[in-house]
Amino acid sequence: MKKAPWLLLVLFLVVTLCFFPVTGCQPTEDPAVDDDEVVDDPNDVAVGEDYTIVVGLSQTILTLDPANHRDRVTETVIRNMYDGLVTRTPDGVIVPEIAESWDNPEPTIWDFTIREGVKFHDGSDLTVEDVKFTFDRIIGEGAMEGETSPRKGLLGPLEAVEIVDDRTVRFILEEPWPILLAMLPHQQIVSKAYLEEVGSDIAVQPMGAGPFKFVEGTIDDRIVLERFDDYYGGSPDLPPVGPAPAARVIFEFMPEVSTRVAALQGGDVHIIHNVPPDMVATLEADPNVVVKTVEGTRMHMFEMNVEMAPLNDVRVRQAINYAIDMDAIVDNILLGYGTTVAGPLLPHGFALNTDLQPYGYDPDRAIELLTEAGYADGFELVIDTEDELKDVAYAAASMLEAIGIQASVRIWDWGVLRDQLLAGERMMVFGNWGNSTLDPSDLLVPKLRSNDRGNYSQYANPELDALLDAAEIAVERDERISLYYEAQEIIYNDAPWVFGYVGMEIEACRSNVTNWRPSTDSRINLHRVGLE
Amino acid sequence: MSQIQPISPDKMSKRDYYLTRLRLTGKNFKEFMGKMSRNPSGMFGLIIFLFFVFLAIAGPYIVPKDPMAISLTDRLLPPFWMEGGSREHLLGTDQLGMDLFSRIIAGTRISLLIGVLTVSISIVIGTVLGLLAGYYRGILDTVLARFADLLLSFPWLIFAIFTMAVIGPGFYNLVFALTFKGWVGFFRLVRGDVMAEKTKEYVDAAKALGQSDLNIMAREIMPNILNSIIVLGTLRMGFMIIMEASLSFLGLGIQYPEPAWGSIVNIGRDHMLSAWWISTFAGVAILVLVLAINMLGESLRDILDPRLRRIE
Amino acid sequence: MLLEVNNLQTYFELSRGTVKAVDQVSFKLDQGEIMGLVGESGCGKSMTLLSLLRLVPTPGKIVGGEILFEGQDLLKKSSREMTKMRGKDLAMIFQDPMTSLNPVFKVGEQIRESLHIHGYFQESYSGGSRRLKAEKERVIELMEEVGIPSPMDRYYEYPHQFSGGMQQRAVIAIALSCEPKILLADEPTTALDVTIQAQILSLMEKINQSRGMAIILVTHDLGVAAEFCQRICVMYAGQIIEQGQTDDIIEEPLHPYTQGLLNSIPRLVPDKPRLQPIRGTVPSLLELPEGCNFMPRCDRAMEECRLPQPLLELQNGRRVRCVLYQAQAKGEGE
Amino acid sequence: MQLARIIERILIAIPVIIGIGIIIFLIMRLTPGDPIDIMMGQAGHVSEREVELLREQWHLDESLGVQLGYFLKDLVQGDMGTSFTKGRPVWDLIKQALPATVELAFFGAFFALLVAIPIGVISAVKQNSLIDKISMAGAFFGICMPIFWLGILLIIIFSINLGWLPTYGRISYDVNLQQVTGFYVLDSIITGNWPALVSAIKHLIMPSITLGFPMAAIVARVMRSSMLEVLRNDYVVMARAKGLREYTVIVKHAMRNAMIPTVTVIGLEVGMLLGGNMIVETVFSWPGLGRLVVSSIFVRDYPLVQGVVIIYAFTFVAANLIVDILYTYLNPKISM
Repeated sequence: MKKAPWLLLVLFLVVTLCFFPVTGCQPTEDPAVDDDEVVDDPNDVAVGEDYTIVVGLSQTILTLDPANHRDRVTETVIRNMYDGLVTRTPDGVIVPEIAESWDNPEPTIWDFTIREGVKFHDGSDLTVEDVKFTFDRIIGEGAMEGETSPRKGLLGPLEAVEIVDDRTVRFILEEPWPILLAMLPHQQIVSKAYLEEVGSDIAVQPMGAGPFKFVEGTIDDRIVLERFDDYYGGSPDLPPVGPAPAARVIFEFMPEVSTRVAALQGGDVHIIHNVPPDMVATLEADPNVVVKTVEGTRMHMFEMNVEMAPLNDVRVRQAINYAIDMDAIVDNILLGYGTTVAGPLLPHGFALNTDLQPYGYDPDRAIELLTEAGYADGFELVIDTEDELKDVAYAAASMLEAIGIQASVRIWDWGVLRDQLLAGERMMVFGNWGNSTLDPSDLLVPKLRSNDRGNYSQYANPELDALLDAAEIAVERDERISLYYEAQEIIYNDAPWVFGYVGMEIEACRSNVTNWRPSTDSRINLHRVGLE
Repeated sequence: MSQIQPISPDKMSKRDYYLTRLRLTGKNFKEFMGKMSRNPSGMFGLIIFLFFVFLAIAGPYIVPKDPMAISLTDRLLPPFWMEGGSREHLLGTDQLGMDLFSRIIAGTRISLLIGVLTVSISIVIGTVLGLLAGYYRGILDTVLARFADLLLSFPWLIFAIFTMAVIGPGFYNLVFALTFKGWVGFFRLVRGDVMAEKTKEYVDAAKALGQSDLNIMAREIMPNILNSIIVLGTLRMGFMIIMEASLSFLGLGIQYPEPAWGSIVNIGRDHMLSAWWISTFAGVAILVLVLAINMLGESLRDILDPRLRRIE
Repeated sequence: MLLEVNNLQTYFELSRGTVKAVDQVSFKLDQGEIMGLVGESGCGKSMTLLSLLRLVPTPGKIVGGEILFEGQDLLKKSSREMTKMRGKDLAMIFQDPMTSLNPVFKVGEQIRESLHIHGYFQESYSGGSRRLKAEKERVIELMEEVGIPSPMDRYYEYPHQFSGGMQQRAVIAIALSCEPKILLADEPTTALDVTIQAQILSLMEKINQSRGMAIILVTHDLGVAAEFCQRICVMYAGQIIEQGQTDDIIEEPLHPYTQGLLNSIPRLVPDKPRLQPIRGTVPSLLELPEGCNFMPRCDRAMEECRLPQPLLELQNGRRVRCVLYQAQAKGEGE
Repeated sequence: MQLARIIERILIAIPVIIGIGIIIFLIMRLTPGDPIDIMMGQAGHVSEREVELLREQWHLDESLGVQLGYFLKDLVQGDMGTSFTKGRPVWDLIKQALPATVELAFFGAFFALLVAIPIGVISAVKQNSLIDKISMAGAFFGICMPIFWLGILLIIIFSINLGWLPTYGRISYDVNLQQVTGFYVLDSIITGNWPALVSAIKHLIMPSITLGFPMAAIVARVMRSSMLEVLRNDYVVMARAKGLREYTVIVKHAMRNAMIPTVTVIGLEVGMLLGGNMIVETVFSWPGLGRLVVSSIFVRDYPLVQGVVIIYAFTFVAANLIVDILYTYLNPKISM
């Protein structure tokens, strides 16, 4: 034992290092954005082939009960077993699914006509009773086996669901809510009879009317689904209509990025999501893999606490906007897989005010504004964020250092952070907010209306509140647009945020996967996906 | 009553007493160094360890780059010998363009500081409580021993992960979480030794001479168990460094972008496929330091306290 | 001649030099004879026994000589053949009975193991359980023979439940189990109380008589050897320095060391002179002098002692390794 | 006598488990952050009324003492509460993840002992030989090696560069294993599904090696040193003198004795194995308790973390109980 340990150390290191250079030098190519021009012919998919599609998800899921979670990845899995009244195309357009058509006779009343011949996996017919039951279970207090569904909030002012006739259900709202349709794809129809039989066991034995039925698996391990042969076909607006081409679908949970990418390259999985931009070059160099991107719907921004000095000075907030080079962040950290925004709305969303120009990177102007506000020597600033977003936060902090602000970053668990943010105890937070409806209502109201549930910047402006409230119940499209235009202008000038960027959804698949592309809302629907 | 009274320190003048002690220590030290120089693995460990100590102290003055300087245009550069690498960044950069060579040097300070702090606090707490419990026994001993047993039946890493998860990450929290259980080892060692030493004649002699308990503990018993404490402390230090790295790796210890080795390995995990160097070099640093400390510790054990051999 | 050892050499190669633990040892042993091997501790007696069994611990090695057992050289046997002979032809018992029995196995089983591995009852009973039964019966007989009371129960006890004397009886039972031709006894009584010592010695004597088994008794106690053995070899620093019939050696010790040894035995007889201890201490085997190993301590040392001393053959089968007796020697040693 | 001793040990274990439970509960409840908010997620549309209902259901509005009372009562009744984030009973979630963890821990320990005991024995028998020196150097590495790093190195070398072994999960999906016990190796043997057996073992190799490495290192060292001690004993020479073959001497007589101190150390090492389990499951995406607890720590899922940590502590206590009994069996001096 005398000399051997360190001799072995040297040997060990030599051996280890010998292996590395194999993957070591991936040439960093210019990360050209894959525009995914190749559109697969949707009718070219062979149905009935006995193949399996494996999807590598970036996190484990929470449940298999469609009404008992608030999690996008969980919804991705559930959505392959359950259908909704309506659904979204990958580009975010709402199209009918179980509902054949709908009518909006009054601002607070929506009538949905249910498609005929829709069957649950157990062979029973899907009826208006099931639709009513589904929504009652979500909006009723304690209606979900004694608990209240966490998805209740997603249905806003929905007051009641009534059966009109055996093909029509009526949704009655407390007040007008223009984004009802846009929110409905998030709810999936369950079978009343089945739920009454199994109760909360639906979380382990799900049964819906979607293209795949549950075979086995647990939420921490993997979920195995197989084709439902009596599927009614899904939305006619999303061809091909009919049973899914894939005989089996498997969701694997692979939290490690490297694991996901290696598994895709090794052919163990066919589709992965949440690909970091750094991995794109590696994947694109692999002839067996195709990287696909789509505009995302998550707004990333730094929210500043407008109540706390010195951020209560609008000049300081603007100075910070000028000081952070968002283009450099998107170019270098996101490697271009993202779009900077000028104001608070998504670049491809509804009612975007195109008159607003980004603040842009102008450190001189920033210093000028800081000096004007009396902070020529800077001040201490803590940026809070969560682990996934830390790279951008650190980059921003180093840019703020450059204009003399002593910025540091703290990583928190979101649960701990949220409390303190709402209480106005933190200075600045870098986070994001999903806006899959593409409607400003779903973003501006929670984030910037006085005291609303996600108002981390403590922003309170009666003028803005009035505009947002008016837009909530305005039925006319043009009226809403003009209200939101004005709102954006106010927000832009008051700068409660450092306006950030919207990242692209980067997903990748084996090159033999057909008829699949990422959705803006980051769901992975496999109904139409096949293999060559 | 015995006719022969041993010469106790109190019978000598204070100066003489300390002179004898000093001479003894001097002689012991020479003897110790003699043994040490005949122990190549111990010497090797000592040299590497001193090298790391040097890095920890001089680190800030010798790092070629600011270990926390972000450079978005230098992201994920490979080590200098690979295509695309440069001598600017000897071991490459991480995903924010921080220089890994500088970060690893700077990380030495964190690792060593954690090791030294946790072990010394554990030693102080464990020794004091162990002396008291072992010397006086009684209810204090029962309570402490039970509590120690309870902590022992909690696996180390699980306890540390759990505590860190609850009190949150950070340097001092880490020291707290590690010492919370760390003192138990020293407590048990000291307590056992004290109970054994207490039965020996020299303690009775000192007692008969009317020395105070404190004196007996500090002057008579302590010197006899010091070697064991030093040996266990050294071996424990390597362990603490691994614990720190493990917790930082899980995101529960020292937080990025502080240059802690464990968190560098963790950051590298996301870049295993494209930037293997991030995890690899930080891991090598942990391994080499812990290896050196344990080599030193095992040699110390062989030299100072062979009976500890059974403690693995 | 049952056993003839010629010029046996067992050396330990250490980094600091070579230790000649057994150096040119020669002796003969007849059927049914009891021979004593006497010397201070560390003089190589035990190593001689272990060499006979070829069980010298590392880094020791038998580097020379021959061990003729019934005319066959043990040193030339394959290790497989040697394994078969141990226990069956040559058995050994050890100094400390407390550590010679394996603490985790039942005493009876340890005795039975010997029978089993040497294939007793193998032919008569091919079936497992019947063979086991026969073996157990034999073990109980053996235990009875060596004087272990209620052997039926003690069969199932563990060594720590036995007293020291009982343990030594069990060890002897193991040694006897296969009826070896030679019993090598390495200080079998040293670790025991005086009364127990006597019992064990008389047990061995009984066995020697009833079975005609030869015994080599290693002891540091010349008194024990004198009482028990027919012949005695005295060892000093790895070498045999005197050899002869017990009575001859006791009556007329030749080598100054043997004389010293006898003088240092306390006597109860009043007319003997006072104790005369040998001056100095046993030398380290690493720092032996060139010539006679005993020279530094010897009162009668002279210039010739600086030369290597051969074992001189005297009359009546006596041998001595001392320059004083060169004149009486029959020839030039062997 | 043995039975009494076993019962005594079990009785001693009960307050230990309760003590651990209280420590866990207290540390847990001192944390900042409101579990309700965490559960609702950041984009929640939650009414005040709902929040209150949930608070009531979990006694979060009561004092710490009352919460502890409920906690201990439920613990005694075997009820670990309901997961905040997954909305299902904690025990169900643990039951689901347990087989994966047990299988991994078993193979980790299996690998460790399979390698360490022979290495310890051979190193002792051939003391100072080359094989001894190499093994002990390897063992020394094992003690100093951070296992998270070892796991990553193995992945980089054997999965990414060589492509020999899978990097995640327990079994590949295409082998159609029918689950019987939840232990995949066992299940594939029971159902005679050989491709599944191959797949399950391939998935186990790297995680078990990573998990077992430190344990192997320590056990090998202890085995070697206690073997060296045993080999010095007269009874080993005695066994040889009896005419036993060297193999029998070593394996039957010496090893049996050397196992006594080793078994004690193995018991203590189970603690390291359980802690390492959390890290290994994280590194290898192994769907067991370790991954469950690490992920629930970050979302402050109180009941789930509590439940899993209690299970770990319980396992450790139980493992030491088994070691104790084994020790009694191995060492006849104790059993009386």
